[in-house]
Amino acid sequence: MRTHGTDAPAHGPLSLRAEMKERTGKNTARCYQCGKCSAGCPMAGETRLRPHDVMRLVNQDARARLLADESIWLCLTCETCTERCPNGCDPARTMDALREMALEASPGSPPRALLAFHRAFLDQVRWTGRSFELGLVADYKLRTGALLQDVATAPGLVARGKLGFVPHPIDGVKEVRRIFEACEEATRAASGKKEGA
Amino acid sequence: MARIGVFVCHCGENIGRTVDCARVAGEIGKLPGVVHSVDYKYMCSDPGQALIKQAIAEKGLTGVVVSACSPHMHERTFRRAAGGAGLNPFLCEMANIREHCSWIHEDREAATDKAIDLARVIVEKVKRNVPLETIRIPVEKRALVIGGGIAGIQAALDLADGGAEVVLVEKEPSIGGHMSQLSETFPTLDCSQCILTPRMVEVYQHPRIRLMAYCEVDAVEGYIGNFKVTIRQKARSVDETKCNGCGACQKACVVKNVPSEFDERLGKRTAIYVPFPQAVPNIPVIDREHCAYFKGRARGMKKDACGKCKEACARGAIDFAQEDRFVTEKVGAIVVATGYELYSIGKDQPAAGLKGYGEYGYGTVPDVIDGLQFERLASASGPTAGKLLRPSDGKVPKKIVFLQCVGSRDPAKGIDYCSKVCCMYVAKHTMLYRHKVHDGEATVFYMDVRAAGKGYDEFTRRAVEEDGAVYVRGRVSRVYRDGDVVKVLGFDTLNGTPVEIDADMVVLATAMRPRKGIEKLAQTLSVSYDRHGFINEAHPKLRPVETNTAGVFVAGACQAPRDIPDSVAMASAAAAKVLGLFSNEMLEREPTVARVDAALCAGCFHCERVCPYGAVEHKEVRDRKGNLLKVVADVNPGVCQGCGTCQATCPSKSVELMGFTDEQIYAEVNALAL
Amino acid sequence: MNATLDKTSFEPRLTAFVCNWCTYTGADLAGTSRLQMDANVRIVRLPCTGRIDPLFIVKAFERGADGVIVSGCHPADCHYTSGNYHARRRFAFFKELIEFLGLPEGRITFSWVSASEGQKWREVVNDATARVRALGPFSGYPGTELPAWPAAGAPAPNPAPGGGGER
Amino acid sequence: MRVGYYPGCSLHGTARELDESLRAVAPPLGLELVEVNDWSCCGATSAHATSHLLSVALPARNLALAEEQGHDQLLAPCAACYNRLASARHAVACDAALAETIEDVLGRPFPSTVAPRNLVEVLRARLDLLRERAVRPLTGLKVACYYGCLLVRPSEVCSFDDPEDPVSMEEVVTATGATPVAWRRRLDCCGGAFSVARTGSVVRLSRAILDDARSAGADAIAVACPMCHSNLDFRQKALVRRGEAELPVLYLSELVGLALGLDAETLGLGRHFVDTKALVERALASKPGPAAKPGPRPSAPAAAAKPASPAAAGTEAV
Ligand SMILES: Cc1cc2nc3c(=O)[nH]c(=O)nc-3n(C[C@H](O)[C@H](O)[C@H](O)COP(=O)(O)OP(=O)(O)OC[C@H]3O[C@@H](n4cnc5c(N)ncnc54)[C@H](O)[C@@H]3O)c2cc1C
Ligand SMILES: Cc1cc2nc3c(=O)[nH]c(=O)nc-3n(C[C@H](O)[C@H](O)[C@H](O)COP(=O)(O)OP(=O)(O)OC[C@H]3O[C@@H](n4cnc5c(N)ncnc54)[C@H](O)[C@@H]3O)c2cc1C
Ligand code: SF4
Ligand code: SF4
Ligand code: SF4
Ligand code: SF4
Ligand code: SF4
Ligand code: SF4
Ligand code: SF4
Ligand code: SF4
Repeated sequence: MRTHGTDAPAHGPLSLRAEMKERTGKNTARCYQCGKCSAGCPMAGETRLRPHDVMRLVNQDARARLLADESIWLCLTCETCTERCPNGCDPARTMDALREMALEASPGSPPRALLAFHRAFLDQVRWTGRSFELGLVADYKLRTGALLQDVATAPGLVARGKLGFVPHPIDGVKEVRRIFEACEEATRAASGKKEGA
Repeated sequence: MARIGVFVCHCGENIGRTVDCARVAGEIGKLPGVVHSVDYKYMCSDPGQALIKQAIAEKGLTGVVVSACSPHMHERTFRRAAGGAGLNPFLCEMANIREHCSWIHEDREAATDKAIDLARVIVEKVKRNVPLETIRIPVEKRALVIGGGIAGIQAALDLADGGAEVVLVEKEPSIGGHMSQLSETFPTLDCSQCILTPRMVEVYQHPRIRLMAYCEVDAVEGYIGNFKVTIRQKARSVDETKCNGCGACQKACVVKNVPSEFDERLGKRTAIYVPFPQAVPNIPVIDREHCAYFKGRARGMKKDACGKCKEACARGAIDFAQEDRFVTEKVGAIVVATGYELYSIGKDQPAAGLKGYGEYGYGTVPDVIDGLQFERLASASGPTAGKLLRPSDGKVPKKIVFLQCVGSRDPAKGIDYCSKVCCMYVAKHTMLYRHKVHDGEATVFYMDVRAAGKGYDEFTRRAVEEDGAVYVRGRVSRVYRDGDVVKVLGFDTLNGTPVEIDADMVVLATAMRPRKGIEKLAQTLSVSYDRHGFINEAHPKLRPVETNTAGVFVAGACQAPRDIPDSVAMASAAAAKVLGLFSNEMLEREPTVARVDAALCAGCFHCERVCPYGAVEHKEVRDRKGNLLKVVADVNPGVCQGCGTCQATCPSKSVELMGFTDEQIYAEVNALAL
Repeated sequence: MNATLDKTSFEPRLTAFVCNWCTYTGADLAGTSRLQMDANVRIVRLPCTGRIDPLFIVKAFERGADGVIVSGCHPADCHYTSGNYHARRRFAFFKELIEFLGLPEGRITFSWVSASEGQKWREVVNDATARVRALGPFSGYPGTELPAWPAAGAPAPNPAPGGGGER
Repeated sequence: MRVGYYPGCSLHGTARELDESLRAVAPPLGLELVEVNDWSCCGATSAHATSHLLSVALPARNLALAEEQGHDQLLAPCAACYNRLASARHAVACDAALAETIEDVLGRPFPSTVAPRNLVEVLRARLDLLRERAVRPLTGLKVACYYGCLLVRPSEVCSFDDPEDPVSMEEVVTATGATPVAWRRRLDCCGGAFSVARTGSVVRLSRAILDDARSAGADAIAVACPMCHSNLDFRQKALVRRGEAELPVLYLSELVGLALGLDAETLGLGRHFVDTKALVERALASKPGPAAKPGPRPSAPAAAAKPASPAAAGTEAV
């Protein structure tokens, strides 16, 4: 198991498979490339790498190729693959870890729209403790420049009382910010170690 | 006073190179009680053995120690030599100064010192050895075969042809097992019934086979050569001595819609039934759970709800009052051949850790069937008389998808092993299908094709090359009903594309598992089984049909997934083993068995609880007037295998393992201290 | 191996209680495979680990052993039963007893060596020997005279004093 | 029964009607919802997609708060929140090192004693009361129960029902008097997380779900997740093809509320994008009367009809 933040392994000497085991606790070597994960994946028709491809590349130590590929960002985290994998390989969790590694390695790597969304969402949580959708959509659109997309529906939301206009930070917002910082700190410490190694 | 002779072997250079054998003989010669100590080049050679015999005769030795190779190598040789010279063979032992010394050390001095120690230890032990007599037990030359599938049938026939009496116990109303359900069989595609039925009849008619169908083994006592078996004869409600198998009762039966086990629930049978027309014995059974008469009885009805079969039977064979009966049989050996059942695909699971395939819709989508159901659909004796028609609407399926490895090679669903026969039977199914439906499309989802047998790969290739089966490498994620078709969502891992097929029928190639209740039978027989429930062989390579209980053998698919050729080979091998056993009038056993000192024994029976073989019995101790003084433990030397666990457990040290007594072992430990 | 050892260093003596079917045969295999190993272990052959009475171990130490090895078949591989059940229970029990009696735990090695694991037997022997060698001679039973080692004529290693029993 | 209540962000925004309907059905079903004070966002997909540690820490804070406030179970009606809470708890239970790190990051003890519960699970546990008090059984209404991903997967985390063939939602629907239809896409993903950022995928996936429910003859889809709801309801205009009728998408709690005799407004049915009027009228038209089992307290709905549970002591944040 990975020891978070404290003495996380350096990726230099570790094969990707071993690092994955550290991060997720799962043994990707158990994958026998049956493709059952990809057969059920709702995004398999849209991505270049399907879950079983991802598993194979992990086992082949194709770090750079995996981290640079958009496919890992196109996972819906629906867990269908994991649920049906005969070997308990957990492709969904493997994708999680790959995204995390991609961000650690190069914060700009994910597809712009998706990253913008995740950033916008998490920033809200960080600054108010919760998310509120109108601000989220606005922020996201600012970041992506997709100003007109979906705008038509916003008034409908307002009319139905579904969008609050003003975010109220919760009382514990300071605590939430601290949690964000602590997590970042821990992650930085981990990757710092890696670079040091 | 002990008079021990010690013989130190050079084994040519094998020992002599690193161990100074002369020094060993010299040092050991100085020990008290050692009256003769020599070294010699090859102790196991004829002159070497002659040295021992000569010394026994001339020096009046009371014990012999051969310091040479491993006792596993030559203990028998030297014991025989000692016995030949009139010394009790069990007064001869070996010190292992080759495998455990000269071959693993280079330093001559250290090796020689160690050799001296090892020899001294055995000298001290032998001083305390007592003469033992080889145990001889008589052999009952009858065999019990449990399970009447092809494996049990083959074993029974080989045994009976070899001259042994056989009791064949089958729990179903008829013998035949799964093979009787199959349509045609790989790798030759010959008709299963055609080759099986004659053998079933042969069993029935063989003068040395007692066929006990609709029976189960209830209890087993005793040991190799001398088992006492209690067999439950389940109530058929039909008097076997009167019935002539005319079938009138079945025609008359009012209950006609019981799902047929033989047809894998794709057909129906009556409440009084024979599983299939070629059944052996051809005597019906009343299924009391479904029979109107018995259901009425259970509900407390005064008037009998039915009795049509009884009216119809001209021979007065129907006997509603019949009850289970118990029979005991004495046998010398047992062959377990209880076969397999299929992995349960639906929601109901027979054991913890097994999960069905909710994603494949089996049990809710009627056109998703398992392998045996396909066999029944393809079989001329099946519910559709051999026409391939799908269960939901009786249409001819134009597109069938076969999924391999269902249940097997799937740790997440509870089984990690490969079921071995399903690759073959899927190939067979595609061929049978294409032979019956010429324009049908057969698609197989597979991960690997495992066809390692004589003519097997050729067979699967034929399915592809000549019969046009389409093999897609990948596992299927989901199967569901979509209007008239069954949708199959898979992935072709070789060309990297998702595959979606609208099939008319889906066949799941389900894995073989051990029979329900096998664990209980195994415990009754004291044989071990693996974590799945397959019976363990004594050694995976060298003793494949023996079990770890002497006198109990195993054959067929109850030991691991097997096809018919393997099951038959195994059955013949088991029969040969049993016949070998029966070729002796008496069995000889090493006398390293436990013995209880009745005077000391406190009757706590800790020994009984730990004995892995159930060798400890209870014995009453009475005074001269016959008053019961106490109950003590008594070890049955026929059953005891000499593990010594009882002795290590006994609080009062009242049980001793001959050949490894406390006194002997302490002497060894003490001898190490110098 | 011994040849390379510093002759003045302490050479421990170990007694091994092994079962006839697995470990003894595994040790035979080590022999037929000519696997060189430390010469400090003396094997006492028993039918089964089930036969081992904890008092054998006590006795071995009392009679001057510096270490003890107990080794039998792998669980589920026992010649006598499925599961090697009693032996395993017994191992657990030994551990308790050892603590209770204050026997030196680091000096006792439990292991499973099958008939095919000659290599593993060598490791068990060498590891146990090295461990006990590092611990020094055993003098846990005060009043017990430690006899000279090895047999007459060989240079005697320095016994208890200075070598330092651990208690 | 008193149970900790974690509404989650959506229930204060786009999924207000889930909050409203749940608070309304709670009292008649004998549930006392106690909102966790000062709860924060669970991190949702965004944390999950980018940082494992954060995706555990954010839910963990809420579980820790619930525990401090004396709860042993925590109802998260949003399936996504439920999944995040349950996953966090599972992750901590399986990884001692992570458990330690989380305590450091949170700056509070986290013994993880609170069990997260989802909407379906909680309603299913009250089936007897529901049957007893369903004064307006939704007889004749055909409902497609949509589970989506987050309620049942991964099964080692969400173990309350069979991952491939769940029955709990159908049981609840049956208890309302409606008839669950057999359909096949009830476990498929609607595209949830990509609602905003990759609408094309969502259209493809959600459309398939709507098509399947429709062809199975459903009058409505029941959901237990705001993300599913927003993809199927909010986006439905974009999903239906010309000439196709729209299919109302109701929260399970709304269906339950209707059966309990609560009015549409209380249940927030007016907030939907796909019109629910016709459906509600049908429900209202169904003869009020004894439910499947005649209940001993026919007056219950009167009490139940009182809106917005006063029992819920939580603060309103929006
Ligand atoms: C779909 C399918 C197709 C197959 N096709 C082929 C093929 O084409 N060619 C081929 O070589 N092999 C084929 N096989 C494999 C074949 O079925 C087996 O190899 C063979 O039947 C094994 O025989 P058996 O006697 O060991 O077991 P079984 O046939 O299972 O017989 C065991 C018998 O023991 C009885 N029994 C069980 N428990 C007890 C008990 N406690 N007491 C008394 N009696 C008991 C049972 O009632 C049964 O009669 C196929 C298997 C499947 C599943
Ligand atoms: C590389 C390799 C690795 C293997 N590994 C394994 C393994 O790990 N596990 C396993 O179970 N199996 C293994 N096997 C298979 C194993 O070797 C065989 O199953 C086994 O040796 C077959 O035994 P046999 O007695 O039938 O034949 P053989 O071992 O070939 O013995 C036949 C004997 O007959 C003699 N002979 C031949 N012709 C005549 C004649 N005309 N007159 C008199 N004598 C004759 C030969 O000299 C020979 O001694 C392996 C095989 C190979 C090639
Ligand atoms: S979790 Fe991601 S990879 Fe797995 S099936 Fe869902 S979308 Fe595909
Ligand atoms: S389902 Fe599991 S074993 Fe199969 S390819 Fe995917 S990850 Fe590998
Ligand atoms: S007795 Fe053993 S050691 Fe001696 S020569 Fe024979 S094989 Fe070699
Ligand atoms: S009618 Fe009588 S004789 Fe004929 S099969 Fe039935 S029981 Fe036997
Ligand atoms: S009593 Fe009636 S129902 Fe029962 S077996 Fe006879 S005919 Fe059939
Ligand atoms: S025999 Fe073939 S189908 Fe059966 S488990 Fe093995 S690989 Fe799978
Ligand atoms: S353990 Fe010893 S004392 Fe107890 S019954 Fe057995 S032999 Fe007798
Ligand atoms: S020696 Fe072993 S087999 Fe024999 S009686 Fe004792 S415990 Fe049982």
